[in-house]
Amino acid sequence: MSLDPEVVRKDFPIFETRMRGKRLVYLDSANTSQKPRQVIERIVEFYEHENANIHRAVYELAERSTAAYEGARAKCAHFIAAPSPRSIVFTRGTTESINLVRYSWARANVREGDEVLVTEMEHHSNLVPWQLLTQESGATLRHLPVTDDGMLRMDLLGDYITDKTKLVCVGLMSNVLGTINPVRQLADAIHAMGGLILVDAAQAAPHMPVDVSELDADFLAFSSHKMCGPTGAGVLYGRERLLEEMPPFHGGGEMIREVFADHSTWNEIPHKFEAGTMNIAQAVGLGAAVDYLHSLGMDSVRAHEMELTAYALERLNAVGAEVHGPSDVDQRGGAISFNVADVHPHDLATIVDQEGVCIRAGHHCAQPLMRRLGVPATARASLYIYNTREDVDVLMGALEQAKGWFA
Amino acid sequence: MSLDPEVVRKDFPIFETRMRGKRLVYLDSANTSQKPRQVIERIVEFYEHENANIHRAVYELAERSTAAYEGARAKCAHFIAAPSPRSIVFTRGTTESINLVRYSWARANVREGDEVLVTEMEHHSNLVPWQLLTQESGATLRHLPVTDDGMLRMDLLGDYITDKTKLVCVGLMSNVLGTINPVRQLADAIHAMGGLILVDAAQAAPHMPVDVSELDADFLAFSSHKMCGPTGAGVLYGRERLLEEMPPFHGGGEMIREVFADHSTWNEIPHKFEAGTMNIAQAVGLGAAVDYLHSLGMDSVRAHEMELTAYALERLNAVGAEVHGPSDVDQRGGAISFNVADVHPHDLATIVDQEGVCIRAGHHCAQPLMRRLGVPATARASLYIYNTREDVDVLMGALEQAKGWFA
Amino acid sequence: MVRMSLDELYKEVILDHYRTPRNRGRLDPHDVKLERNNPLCGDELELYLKFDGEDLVGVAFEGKGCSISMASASMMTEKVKGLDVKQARAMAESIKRMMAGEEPGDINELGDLVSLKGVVKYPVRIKCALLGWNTLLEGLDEVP
Amino acid sequence: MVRMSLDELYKEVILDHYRTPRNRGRLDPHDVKLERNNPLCGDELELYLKFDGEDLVGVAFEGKGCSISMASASMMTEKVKGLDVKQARAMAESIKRMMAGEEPGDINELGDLVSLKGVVKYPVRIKCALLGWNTLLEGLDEVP
Ligand SMILES: Cc1ncc(COP(=O)(O)O)c(C=O)c1O
Ligand SMILES: Cc1ncc(COP(=O)(O)O)c(C=O)c1O
Repeated sequence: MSLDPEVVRKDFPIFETRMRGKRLVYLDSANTSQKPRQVIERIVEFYEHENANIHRAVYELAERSTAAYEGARAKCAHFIAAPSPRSIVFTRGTTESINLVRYSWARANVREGDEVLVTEMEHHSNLVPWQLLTQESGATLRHLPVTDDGMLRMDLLGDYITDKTKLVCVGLMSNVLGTINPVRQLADAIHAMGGLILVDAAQAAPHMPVDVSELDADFLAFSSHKMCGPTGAGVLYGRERLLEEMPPFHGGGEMIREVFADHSTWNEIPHKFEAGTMNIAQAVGLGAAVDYLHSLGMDSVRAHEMELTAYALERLNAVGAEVHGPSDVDQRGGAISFNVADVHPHDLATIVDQEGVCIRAGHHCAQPLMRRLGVPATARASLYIYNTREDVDVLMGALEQAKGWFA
Repeated sequence: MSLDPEVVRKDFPIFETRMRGKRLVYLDSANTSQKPRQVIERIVEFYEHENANIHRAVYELAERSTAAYEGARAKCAHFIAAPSPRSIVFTRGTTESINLVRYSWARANVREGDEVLVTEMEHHSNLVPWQLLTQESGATLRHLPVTDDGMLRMDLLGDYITDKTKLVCVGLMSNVLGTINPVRQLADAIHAMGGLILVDAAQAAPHMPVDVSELDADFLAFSSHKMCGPTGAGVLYGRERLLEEMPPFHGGGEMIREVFADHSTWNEIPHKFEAGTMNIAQAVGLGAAVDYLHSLGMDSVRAHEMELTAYALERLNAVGAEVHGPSDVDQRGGAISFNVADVHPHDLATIVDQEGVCIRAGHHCAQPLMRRLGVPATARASLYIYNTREDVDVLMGALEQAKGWFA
Repeated sequence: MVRMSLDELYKEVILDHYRTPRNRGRLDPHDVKLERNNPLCGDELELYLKFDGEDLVGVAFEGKGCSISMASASMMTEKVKGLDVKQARAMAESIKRMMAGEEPGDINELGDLVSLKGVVKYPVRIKCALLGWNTLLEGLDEVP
Repeated sequence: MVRMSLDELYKEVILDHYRTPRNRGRLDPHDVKLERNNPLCGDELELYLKFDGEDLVGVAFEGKGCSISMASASMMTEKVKGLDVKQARAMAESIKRMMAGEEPGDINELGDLVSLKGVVKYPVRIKCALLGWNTLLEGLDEVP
C-alpha cells in the first residue's frame, strides 16, 4: 500500500495555517513531528470523557482511564514487537528513558574499570548521560569512530567491544547523518562479551519498522513527539528479566507495594518505574499515534521516505550543497544535513523561513559529530509522511535565493 | 469576588457526561482534577498552530512555541510569587520534582551522619525518595510525629530539627487529612540550623494562594494535573542560587552549553535541568490552567472550599462517619478522609459509584499515616471549584444506601 | 462498560460470609503461614494451611479488607478444606479463569463460589476477590 | 510576530562587514583573550583586547558563525577601538537595550550600528548579534 503525502497532509490541521501567506513547508520532523487530527482528538476525548487518575480508584471513570492508559502500553509493545506490555515503561521521552537506564541499571552495574561504548554520532541525549555515569563510577567512556561518509567503523569493533564493555549505546538512525546503523551486529558482538546494548530509536521508530527481537536489543528508547504523538511522552523498552532485577528509578506513589517508615517494597514491572501520576493523556495520545502510523503501515512510511530522500539528495547535489552522511537511501533515513558554500546554516534557515520553509540550523545536539565533520554547524532538512516533492522544490527555490544574498 | 460552582462547572466538558444516567459527582480532585475547556482548547491550539520544538530552531513556528513555553514558565513563577522565571523548572509532576532534588541536590549534599526529616503524614512521593536517598548515602531518615487530630507535633521540633538536619521535607497540605501545615515555622527552624526545606505543594497549589517568599521555601513542588492542567506537567521551584550550584539531573539535549567527547558544560538555569524535548504542550496547558485559576482568584477558590468543607464535615458527622484530620476549616483543605462503621471504604466507593459519585478508597499513597491512624484504608471525598452542596448531598444519600447494604 | 445492579455484586451469600466469616483466626499448629496484601487498597490477609500428606486438612485466615476480599477468603477456606493439593489448585485456577471472564469449568463443583461471578463486572474489585486464592496457590507450592 | 522583509535584516552594511570583516585575526600582544560561543547554534568567537590604562587601544576577533554574529563583531571592533572602558561599556549596553526592543539612547553615537536594529524582529538571531558585545562586556571586566 503506497502512501500519498497529499492525503496524509490533510490529516494535519497545522497545514491549514499559512506562513506569511505561503504553504507551510515543514522540514524539521527529525526535531519534532506535526500531529494528526486523530491524535489531537483522542487527547481531547480523554480529557472530556475519561479523565481520572489510573490504577488508584474503584469508580467507573478511573476504570476508563486505566483501560485507555494500559491499552496504549499494549499498542506500544506491539509497535516494536515487544514480547509483553510488561516490558514497556512510559517516560517523558527518549532522553528520560536513557537517563532511567543510567540511574537505575547502570549505577548498579557499571563499576570502576568497566567501559561504556557510545559512537561518535550519538545525540547528546545518548552521550551526556554516559559521560555523567562514567565520571561518577570511574568507568571509561569510549567512542566508536565514524567514517568520512558517516558510517560506523565496524572494522574496529574488536578493539572497542571487549570483555570490559558493559554497555553499548547506539542510535538506530542518526538525527544528523540519517545513517541506519547495524545495530544487530553490535548487539551480537556485545552479547558475546556478556554486555548489554541500549538502542536509541528516537529517529528510527517514527520512520521505519522496529522490532526489538530482531535487533536483540536489551533496552530501546523512543519519543512520542517525533512520531505524530503528543509531547511529554516516550517509551523505554527493557527485557523483562532486566527490568525485574533493576532498582527503582523515582520513589513515589504507584511504584510501591508496601511502604514502611524507613523502607519500602516495590510494585511489579513496569509500574515499579512509573512513580507518581504519570503522563496519562500523553500515553493515550501516543497510543493513538501508533494506531495512526499502523493505519499507514510502517513499510509504506519507510518506502515513501526513501523515495523522497532520493529526490532531495539529487536536488541538493544539483545546487552544489555539500551533503553529509550516506548517499545510498537503503542505508539512511530522511534527515539530511548539508552545507551551502558561503551561506552559514543560520542565515540559510532565516532566509528559507521567509518562504514558509522550516529547516533547522545548528549542531543538532551532536557537537562531537560536528567536530568530526569539521563544520561548526549544518543545515538540516528532515522528511516525514506529510512531505511532498513540492516541499523539496520549494526548499530548493529558497536555497537559490539564499545563495543570492551572499553571492 | 465569590465563586459560583454551578457556573464554574459549565467550563468543564466532562460534566456533560452522565454516569449511568446520573449527574457526575466528582469528589476525587485531590487525586486528579478535571480540565476546563480553556485548558483543553489551549492544548489543541498549540498542536494546530504553534507546534514545533523550542529553543532549537530559527523559523517562526519555533519562535511561537518557544514564546508559548517560556510564557507558561513566567505564569507559573507569578502563580507562586517566585522572584524570577529562572527559578521555575518544568517536570512531569510533583513526584519528579522531588526526585530531581533527591538526585541532584541531595546526592551532592547529604552525607553519612546527616539527617533528613519528613513527617508522618507525607505522601509516598515525599517519603520514598528520602528513604532511597538516606539508604544510599548512609544518612538517617527521621519522621516528625502527628497528633491524633492530624496535626504536626510542633512541640517536638527541638528534638527533630538539629544541626544534623540537612533537609526538611513537608507537605503544605495533606492529601489525607487536609491539614495545612505550619511550613513557615518549619522553614525558620531549619534555616536557623543551616539546612533547607522542600515543600510539597501538590495539594496546596490547586486550592489556596501559595507564596514561596512568605513560606521561605528553598524548594517547592506541584503538579499540573491537580490544578486544572494537563497530566504530564509539573514544577520544581528552587532558589536561583541553589539551582545554580546544583549538578544537572538528566544528561541530554538542551541542558548543555558545550559537549566534548568526554565531558560537557551546562546551560544556564533553568535549562540545565530540562534535558531533551520537554513536555511543551503540557507546560503551555499548565500556563492556561494558571490563567484559569487566576481568573477565578485563588482567594475565592479557597473561600469556596472552606465553606463547602464545613458543610461536608457537618453532614459527615451527622451520618456518624469518623472523619480524620482537623475539624477547623481554617486549618485544613477540602480533602476529607473518613470511615463508616461496618462498611469497608472499598465497598463504600463501589456503592456510591452506582450513584455517579467518584470518591477514593484506600491508603491514598500514605501507608505510614494509615498505620498511625490505625485504619487499613479510608474513604476520601475531596472538593474543588466545581463541587456544590448538591454534590455533597448526593454523596450523603449514597452513604446511607451503603450503610443499608451492610446493616 | 456496563454495570449490573449491586445485587449482582453483593449477593446474599457474599454478605453472609462477610458478616460471619468461616474459619477465621489462627490455625495452630500449621504447616504454612503466608501474609499477603493488596498494595492498591491495603487489604491484608494471613493464610494458615495444615497438610496431611497431600491433603489439606486445615485452612484458616485472618485479615482486614473489603467485603469481597473477606467473603471470598472465607468461602475459599470452606471449599478447599479436605481437598488434596491438586484439587485445591484446580479450584483456584477455575476461580481465576472465572475472574478473567472465561468459563470456569465445572460449575457444579464451584457451588456457592459462582456467586463471585458478579465481581467480573467490577474490574478493580477482581483483585479483592482473588487475594485469598492467589495466596492459597502460593501456599500450595510450599506443601511440606 | 510580524516579520519585515529580509532587507531589514541583511542590510548592505551588515553584508559588507560579513564579507570583509574588520580587525579579524589574532592581536599580539594583548591583555585579554576570551573565547565564547553560542551553544544553541555553534557560533564561536575569540576576542582580543589591548589596553593603555583605561583606554581600549586594540581590539580584534577570530571566529566562525553566521553573518549577523560575524558582522556585529566586526562592526563592534571598529566602534569601540579608542574608547575608554566606560564608554565601551556604555555602547555595549546601548546595543543590548536596542536588542531588547528598547530605545538605545543616543542614536548618533551608534552610527552604522543602528543597522543591527532589524535583528530585533528575529528573536532567535538576537543572540547572534550580541555574541560579540557580551564577550566584550566580560573582557572589559578584566581590564588589568
Ligand atoms: C501531597 C501529595 N504529594 C505528592 C503527590 C504526588 O503528585 P504526582 O502524582 O502528581 O507526582 C500527591 C498526589 O498524588 C499528593 O497529594
Ligand atoms: C537520535 C536522537 N536521540 C535522542 C533524542 C532525544 O529525544 P527527546 O528530545 O525526545 O528526548 C533525539 C531527538 O532530539 C534524537 O534525534
